[in-house]
Amino acid sequence: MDTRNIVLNVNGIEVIYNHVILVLKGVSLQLPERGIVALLGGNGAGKTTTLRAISNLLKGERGEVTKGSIELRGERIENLSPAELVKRGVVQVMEGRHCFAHLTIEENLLTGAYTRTDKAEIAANLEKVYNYFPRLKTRRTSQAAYTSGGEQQMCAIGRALMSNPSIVLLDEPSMGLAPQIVEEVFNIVKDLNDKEGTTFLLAEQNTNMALKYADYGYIMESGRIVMDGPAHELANNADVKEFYLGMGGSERKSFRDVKSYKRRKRWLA
Amino acid sequence: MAFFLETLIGGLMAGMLYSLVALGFVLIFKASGVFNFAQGAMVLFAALAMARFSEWIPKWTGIDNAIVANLAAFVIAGVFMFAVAWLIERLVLRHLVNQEGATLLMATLGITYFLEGVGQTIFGSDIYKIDVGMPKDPVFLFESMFQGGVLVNKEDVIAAGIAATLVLLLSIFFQKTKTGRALRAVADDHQAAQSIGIPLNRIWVIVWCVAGVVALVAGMIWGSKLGVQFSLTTVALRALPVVILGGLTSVPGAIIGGLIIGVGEKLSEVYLGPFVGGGIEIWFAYVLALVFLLFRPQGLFGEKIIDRV
Amino acid sequence: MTSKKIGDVILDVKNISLRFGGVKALTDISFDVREHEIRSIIGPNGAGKSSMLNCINGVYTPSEGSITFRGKTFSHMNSRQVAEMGVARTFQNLALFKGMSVIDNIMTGRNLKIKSNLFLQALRIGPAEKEEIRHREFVEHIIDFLEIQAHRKTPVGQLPYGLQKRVDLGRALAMEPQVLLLDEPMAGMNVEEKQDMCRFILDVNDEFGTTIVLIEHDMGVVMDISDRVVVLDYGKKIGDGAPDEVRNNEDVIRAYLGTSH
Amino acid sequence: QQAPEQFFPLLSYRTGPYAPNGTPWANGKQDYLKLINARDGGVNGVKLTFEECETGYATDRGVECYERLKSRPGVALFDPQATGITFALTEKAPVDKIPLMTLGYGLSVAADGMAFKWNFPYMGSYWTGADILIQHLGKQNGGLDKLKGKKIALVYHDSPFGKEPIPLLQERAKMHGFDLQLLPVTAPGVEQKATWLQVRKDRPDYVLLWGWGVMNSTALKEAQATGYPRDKMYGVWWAGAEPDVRDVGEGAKGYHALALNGYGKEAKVIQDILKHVHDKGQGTGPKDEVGSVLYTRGVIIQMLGVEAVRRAQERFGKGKVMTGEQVRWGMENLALDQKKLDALGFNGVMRPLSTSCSDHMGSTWARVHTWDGKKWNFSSDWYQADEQIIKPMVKAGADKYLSDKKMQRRETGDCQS
Amino acid sequence: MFYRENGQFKTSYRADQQIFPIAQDRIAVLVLLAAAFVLVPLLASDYLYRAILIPLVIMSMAALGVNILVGYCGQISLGSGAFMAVGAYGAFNFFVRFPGMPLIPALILGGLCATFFGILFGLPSLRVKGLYLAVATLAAQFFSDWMFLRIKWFTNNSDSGSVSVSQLQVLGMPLESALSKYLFCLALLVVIALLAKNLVRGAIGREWMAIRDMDVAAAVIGIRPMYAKLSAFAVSSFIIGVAGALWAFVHLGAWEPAAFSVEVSLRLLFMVIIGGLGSIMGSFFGAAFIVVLPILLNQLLPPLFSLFGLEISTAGLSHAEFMIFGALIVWFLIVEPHGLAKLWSTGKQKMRVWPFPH
Ligand SMILES: Nc1ncnc2c1ncn2[C@@H]1O[C@H](COP(=O)(O)OP(=O)(O)OP(=O)(O)O)[C@@H](O)[C@H]1O
Ligand SMILES: Nc1ncnc2c1ncn2[C@@H]1O[C@H](COP(=O)(O)OP(=O)(O)OP(=O)(O)O)[C@@H](O)[C@H]1O
Ligand SMILES: [Mg+2]
Ligand SMILES: [Mg+2]
Repeated sequence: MDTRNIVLNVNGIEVIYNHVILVLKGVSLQLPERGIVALLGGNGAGKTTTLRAISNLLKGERGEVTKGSIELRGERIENLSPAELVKRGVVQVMEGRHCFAHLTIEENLLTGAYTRTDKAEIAANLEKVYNYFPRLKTRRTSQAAYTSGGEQQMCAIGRALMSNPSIVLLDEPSMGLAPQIVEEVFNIVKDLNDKEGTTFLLAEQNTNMALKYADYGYIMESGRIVMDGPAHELANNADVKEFYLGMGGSERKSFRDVKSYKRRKRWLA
Repeated sequence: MAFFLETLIGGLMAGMLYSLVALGFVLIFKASGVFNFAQGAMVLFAALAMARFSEWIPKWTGIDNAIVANLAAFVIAGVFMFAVAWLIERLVLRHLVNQEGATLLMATLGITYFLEGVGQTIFGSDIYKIDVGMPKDPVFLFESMFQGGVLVNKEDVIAAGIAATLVLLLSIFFQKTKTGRALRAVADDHQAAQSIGIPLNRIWVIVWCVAGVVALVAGMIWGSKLGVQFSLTTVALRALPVVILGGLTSVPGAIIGGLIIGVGEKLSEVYLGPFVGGGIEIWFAYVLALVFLLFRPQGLFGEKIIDRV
Repeated sequence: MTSKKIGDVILDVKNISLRFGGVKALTDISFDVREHEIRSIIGPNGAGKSSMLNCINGVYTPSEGSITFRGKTFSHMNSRQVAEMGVARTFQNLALFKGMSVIDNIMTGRNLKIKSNLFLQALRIGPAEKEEIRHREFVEHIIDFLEIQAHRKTPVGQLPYGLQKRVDLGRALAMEPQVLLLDEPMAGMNVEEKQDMCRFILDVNDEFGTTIVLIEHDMGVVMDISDRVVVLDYGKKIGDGAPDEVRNNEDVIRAYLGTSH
Repeated sequence: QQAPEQFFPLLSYRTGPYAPNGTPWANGKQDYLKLINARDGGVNGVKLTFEECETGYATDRGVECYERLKSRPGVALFDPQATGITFALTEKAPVDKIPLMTLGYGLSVAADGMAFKWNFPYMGSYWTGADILIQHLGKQNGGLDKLKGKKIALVYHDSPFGKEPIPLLQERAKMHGFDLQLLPVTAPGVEQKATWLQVRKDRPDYVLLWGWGVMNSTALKEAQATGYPRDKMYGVWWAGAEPDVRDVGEGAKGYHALALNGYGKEAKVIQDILKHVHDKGQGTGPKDEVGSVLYTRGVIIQMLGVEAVRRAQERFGKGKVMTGEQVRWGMENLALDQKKLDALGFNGVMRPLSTSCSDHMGSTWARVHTWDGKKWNFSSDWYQADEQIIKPMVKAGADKYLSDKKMQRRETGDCQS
Repeated sequence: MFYRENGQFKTSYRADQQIFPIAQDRIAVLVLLAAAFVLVPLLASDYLYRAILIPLVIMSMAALGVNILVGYCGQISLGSGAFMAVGAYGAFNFFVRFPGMPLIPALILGGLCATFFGILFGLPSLRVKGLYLAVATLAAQFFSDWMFLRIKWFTNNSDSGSVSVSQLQVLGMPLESALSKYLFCLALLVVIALLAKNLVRGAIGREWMAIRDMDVAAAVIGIRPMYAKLSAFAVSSFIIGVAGALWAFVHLGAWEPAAFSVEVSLRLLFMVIIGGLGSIMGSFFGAAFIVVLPILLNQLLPPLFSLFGLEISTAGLSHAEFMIFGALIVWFLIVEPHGLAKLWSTGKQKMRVWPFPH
């Protein structure tokens, strides 16, 4: 990890759902100022849970952090409400969209600016989001529930950006988006990171993209961090290549051939 | 004809009074997705507080001025409702974020029992009087046109006026302000609302407070009509068809629904009742609401129920 | 490319249009699906792909056009009739029955095939029980096939997203469909999981000869496994053909693929 | 050795819609028991004990209370304080051999002691109440025949309680040729607008009010709001107490209701209660409520219960605890003449009452009293229900009950059991 | 440690599909049944039967019925009191109008009346959903209140509208003693619970749950919403109707419509939500909670208060009862929003992994 300031420090947290299901078993990770960090891992690895723990949204899922600590710029934040976190600039884009179904796209976006007061700034920000996602502009008056899956995803991302955050936790931003839009989303990330110094934590399945844009990566499996390192190193790791990038050797494997023999992950054995 | 008009007007007035209670339901539902069964108990609680304080204040302070006593009692009752809202948020809602509708509904039923118990313990379970100087006697309109005139109740007219004003103010609040939008967002998805920084806790205290004040006004008017007693909670049952007919999420719907139900049930009782032995108004109101729902399952002005894969 | 036999047209969509108020979700779309093939639908977000499936399945009623299935033409059918004819589907936004276990979810897929009535089921004697066991066996095959044995009795709401997608597929498979409509079955998966999913799809296609209509945004997957691809954009069809043809179609590149692929 | 104790289970409701009326009633019952213990040291040395059980006027809670208290040692009798609970207990009491006292309420047909061995609707039933009201109206008009062509509306609590008087009123309507209009009010009776609109439309000459709890005051307020003259309104004795009119105040001025019993602070028994119970700080409720209409009714009920025990002791042994069966005999053989009543301090509170095997009601006297905006004042003499009409109806009703139940009338020999 | 399924391998699907696949559960249930049928009769007093056990058993049955509709099929209903009333009056009419009608057929016929009524008032559910439906079902409640008060025929022309039955017999044996009543109700409950369990774990049960969880998806896999919803209404109101008939015949003996008021409907809904939606076991827990708790409070509070040297008046007692009852409901919902049954299964889960915490 480089020497820049650590803004967010997750220290050995353990998360239990429903008092009995232990999901995170001591997860530690760090987010440097102005960094883009990718959090990778298979289904059920615990990425979403980690993000929820950071933004304190576990309660509604009947989960709780039972061990470890989370610090934001040196301040313990486990007991802050999500709203207070947003005020401190931390905002999460939830997995599975969670748009406000009855509100129109535009209302959804405006609600995202709840914590802000300057009308002009908000309007400018709205324009920016529409610029990022022109599709949203054409659908601005539709109720969010009646837009397509991808449109909702854009709406959710746009909504989070409306709060003018300094740290964004993105949970599977590319899910359900068309390839160019995926590209667009990552460009936005890069753009904001460069221009406004926004820090990102990306939980992604699209490892390829994530590692291309991130500086640093963590790989999770069944509630533990199993590997971490600078993004380009990870991208060249043989295991990562095979399991997360779908490349055998250096060739991309066709999905048609997956029926042939598959190797199991070493660390699960 | 005069009688028909009388019934119609009576129905409209009764409907406005239902709206006032319905409004409480709508407010809370719209802002948090909670179907607040405790609204009836809140009306009782507020009315009890108001009635007893307006009786106690002159006794304690020796100031024997009805207006002062009533005003002070209103304010104190308002403070009580604020305390109730705050406690409900602290002790109940906060712990039930993101739970299903049915669970929340039951929690409000629990609150109902609690409020009924507390209210009667603090304030007693006798019949108490609220006298805010509402005129009790009828007036007769159009006496030149109809023999005997058309009877209208002044008290009802005033009450209806108050109800209409409240509804107007609240509609504007919901449609036009940032907070209004935030409230609707909370109702849709607690978690997502939290995730973008809407402070659920504060929002809920605000809404329950507003609902508490609406309950206080409803309690004051109903209480001055009926006397303040446990049975006041049952007006909630009369307001329910209004709520669903107008739409659970629509403030103006509460008014329109109230008018339709009020008129419908009074006309039915007066004109159909005698043929079937009477006493039909309460179920007629529900059936009427049900018939409307068959055509518009979300009520007349409710937000469309979203149903998509 | 394997040497499977692609048969006649089994599903023929003709001039379908669909509108919601001002929004034209689909405009005059026609395409056909042949027996045993894997037919993909791609297109940018909001192009109308899911809406197309909803029309086929009877969830939406198209304002114009008709759909021919195995020679029978209809402009609207209710979902049950479509299901009875052997069309199954999975959903983009996971429409699993959250409160039920994995087994029960998949068992619902067998419901059309259950013959015993309410009383027999209540008593659960003789034929009713035998029937239940027979279907259970079938469902166990699916569970084995999808490799979710370990989660059999977990309520699906608690499964991670990727596994839920598998259960969704399992539920559709339990209907023993002739045509399987898949709406973004691989969204939110990493490469390895996508590979698994592809394997299931290909197996179903090969072994049971099920015809598959697939919506997917991962071009790698689409280009690798489909036989033919339809491209939609803003409710209109802008391309149709074999993957390679589509990949090189100018319109498609502009509207959807961008330049990097 | 433990002093003998006679146990009085007290079902009551001090919460819910009927609490304002149920509370003074229950207080009166308790205070009388306390008085007997404090002043007389019990009944011939038998201490009286009691326990209250809250029913909330709900039948199932009432049944639970009954089951809980019925097997206490020395149970005397039950007074369910609610018509619905009475119905349920009517089926159970004979099995458990515990008598039920339902003073002024309950099943009208239960006055027939040969059919209802265990029920005692002392002092009046809804039929006698309705009968007296019609007599009074007749008298006001200068003869029952003058009622011909008049319109009388019955505004009633839509429950068995409210429906009980209907058969009698129909009978009377047939006899005298008046029109009877039935206007049910859904319980608990807070919404009566439609009812009173109808009253306004049909302008009946009289309105009989068969309400309980909040229904009464609401009816009076609606009458005021629709301009129906209150002095044309007549309530049953459950609609003629202070809580019914207190918060209507002036608006109820002129309203009449039946008074089953006298009230006020003058009676000796009330004075005794104040002296022996309230002044010692033992009172159950607030002191200014003592002597109010329903409170006094509670006192009377309890006095009759205590006297039944005393009467039973005369036969089965003084100073002993009576069983339910023995108390039943006592209840069936009460003989309270004026002299006895005076001695008990009930002068002016009630008229003499004596029961027999066939007559479980004892007697049925009532007056009309009128609210002057501040207090109740008697406005008529005592009336008694017309035996000629009531008797056959009770007999027919009781016979139907028996035949429905496939039961037999009691043998006359059973009377001394 | 003791509660493990390890080592219990199922060799057939039949075995795996048993109601209680884990042996310890089977044993526990058998013990419970034995206790209910044998131990309780050895120990219980008359009061316990009449005031607690019989109401508990009957209300459990009603709650079970409500749970099928609300918990399994997701159609919130506030009209359960009405279904009970229809069951009660239906059975009453068959009972008195057909001389010699035995009790059990009368109960079943009463249940069928309720079924009919339930289907009728279930029809709106095809269009109206959620809370709107919940409120709309109150129409059934108020309509039945009115119907049984106003239409004399239903009450066999009784003047007051109150009706009663007596001298009940089952298969020639009198149903008089508390014990016999208890055993009769319990036996019926066991049979009905078994049948209900079979339904909910069978094809129809899956249809109900599918409709509950995601109705559009259910339609797409070929489930007809109409059939599923109406069959849930039918089965549920049948059970509720039988329970209503038992409540009237066996528990109350004489009743009036107020015995099945909206209060009862609310309490039933309470039971299933507190107990656990979609759980047969939960219905029993819920019924126990709602039936027993107020009585318990009523009896425990005075000694508790006197322990602190306070005396509590009857009014104060019942107000305190209200408050504690309300507070407990809220508390339980906070501890486990999915009801007591969920708490129970979490407990089991903990036992399974015991002595390790997870
Ligand atoms: N509310 C919940 N209750 C119980 N278990 C849960 C809950 N949410 C998640 N889990 C479990 O926690 C584990 C981790 O889930 P999580 O959603 O964090 O994984 P993920 O890495 O985000 O996976 P995906 O890529 O599928 O989104 C999974 O096994 C899941 O079953
Ligand atoms: N029920 C509806 N009411 C109104 N508009 C709708 C409805 N269903 C779909 N639409 C609109 O129709 C268009 C097509 O939607 P559809 O869901 O078919 O897109 P899609 O191609 O599946 O997109 P994605 O890839 O994002 O899932 C969208 O703009 C959407 O907003
Ligand atoms: Mg995730
Ligand atoms: Mg789609």
